[in-house]
Amino acid sequence: MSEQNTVCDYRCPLDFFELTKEPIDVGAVARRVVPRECGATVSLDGYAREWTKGRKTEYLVYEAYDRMAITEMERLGRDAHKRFEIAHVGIVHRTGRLEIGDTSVVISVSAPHRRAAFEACQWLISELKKTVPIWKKEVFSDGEVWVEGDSNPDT
Amino acid sequence: MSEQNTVCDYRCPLDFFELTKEPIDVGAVARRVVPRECGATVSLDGYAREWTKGRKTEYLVYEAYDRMAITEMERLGRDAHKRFEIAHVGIVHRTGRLEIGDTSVVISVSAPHRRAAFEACQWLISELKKTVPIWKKEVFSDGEVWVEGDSNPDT
Amino acid sequence: MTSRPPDETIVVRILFFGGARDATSASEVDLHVPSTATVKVVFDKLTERFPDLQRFGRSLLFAVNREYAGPDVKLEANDELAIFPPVSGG
Amino acid sequence: MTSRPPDETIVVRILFFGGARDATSASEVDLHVPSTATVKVVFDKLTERFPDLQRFGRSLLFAVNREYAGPDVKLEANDELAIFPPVSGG
Repeated sequence: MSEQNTVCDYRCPLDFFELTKEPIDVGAVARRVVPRECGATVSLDGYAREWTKGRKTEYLVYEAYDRMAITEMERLGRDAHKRFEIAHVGIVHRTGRLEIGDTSVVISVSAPHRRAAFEACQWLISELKKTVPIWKKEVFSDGEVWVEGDSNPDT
Repeated sequence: MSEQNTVCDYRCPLDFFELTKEPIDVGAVARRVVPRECGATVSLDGYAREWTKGRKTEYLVYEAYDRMAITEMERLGRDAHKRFEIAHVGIVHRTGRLEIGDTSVVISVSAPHRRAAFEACQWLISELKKTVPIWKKEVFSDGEVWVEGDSNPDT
Repeated sequence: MTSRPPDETIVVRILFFGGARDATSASEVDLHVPSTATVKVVFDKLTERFPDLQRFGRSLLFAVNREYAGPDVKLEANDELAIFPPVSGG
Repeated sequence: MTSRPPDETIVVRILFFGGARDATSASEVDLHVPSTATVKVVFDKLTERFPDLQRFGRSLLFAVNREYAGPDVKLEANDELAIFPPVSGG
């Protein structure tokens, strides 16, 4: 198998797109996308932030439109394969209550050449935040608020 | 503590720069750079490639000029803090014999805003490959070869 | 496809998420609507039933059968129409 | 700083890495050199002792006391001079 064979321009069978209510292990996600032929995996580990605009968050709740979220993540994976010379993509997003510092999302992308992995990972998190139907609620000591994205994902 | 306080323009006390002869756990490295105030960590997981220019590698050996390698990684960390709005940097490079797929290097960068983390991580791996005194030997079934970098890191 | 008289009704399932669910205190509603109804027609009808939806102005998004859809998309029987604010995952 | 006669010698420690170590079959060498010696002077002397170093042409890099150094840098007693091919970590 040549190096080129590891770059798919369609959704690879090894890709995965998941929601989970359990803690996410960033290392486990990162290693699942490693093919023997590739050279680099780039991972984004997004996690619950304690301070937002000077206000202290107690914890967060993520809610997903589960089936559509998976469908949208799969679509993003397919698009990423078309746009970038990458090998595999894995996305795992957590839902439910998250404590400060808990990982909310991991996106891992492997590629023969690291530049494509960096670009695809950055593109994927940016698109995920615009189109994947998941909502975040920040809970403060004196109230709570649904965070609203400011992008219009009309397709 | 405000969000801004997490961005250091010098080497942060939580940064780490290490060589190890043991397997590297990318997730463990990634989670070590997570401060409570930050929002994203970007990690590069580099690993031993099986195929290079159509030739099958059996295993690899990494050799480091240990003390200078640490010094250079620390310098890169300081420079990264000057160039990018990042919180923490961690670099762990493995030495000795690595089997195919084994992680050779992990670079993790946390930042309040993910763009800076992506840019710093990409810059760090690129600089590491140019200036940190570590050498890779590829061992084939019928011989071995020291890989030579093609960049001139004269400072 | 046979043409249906305009007074025929179909049932569509409405799903609310995020702030829209809080505003309606409902996550799922089955609604009888004219067989010619578009997303906009259904949404206007829902706004009458759940006036709190008005506070989202024009920011709410729609998905029909788990695909983003504009207000002019026509609904079919048993379609799943999801209504939600701009997403904020990640 | 007192000036030293040109025939005075100092000892520097030479380290070889990667392919340069294979070429010399040595990882560490202590070398007596003139107290006025530069990196280039020492390297030329080493090339006489280890002719295989010639196969690297001008590609070898130098570090004095763990910092990259050019050929004109002057060596001091007990300096550590490392000689190696372009790095290939990562």
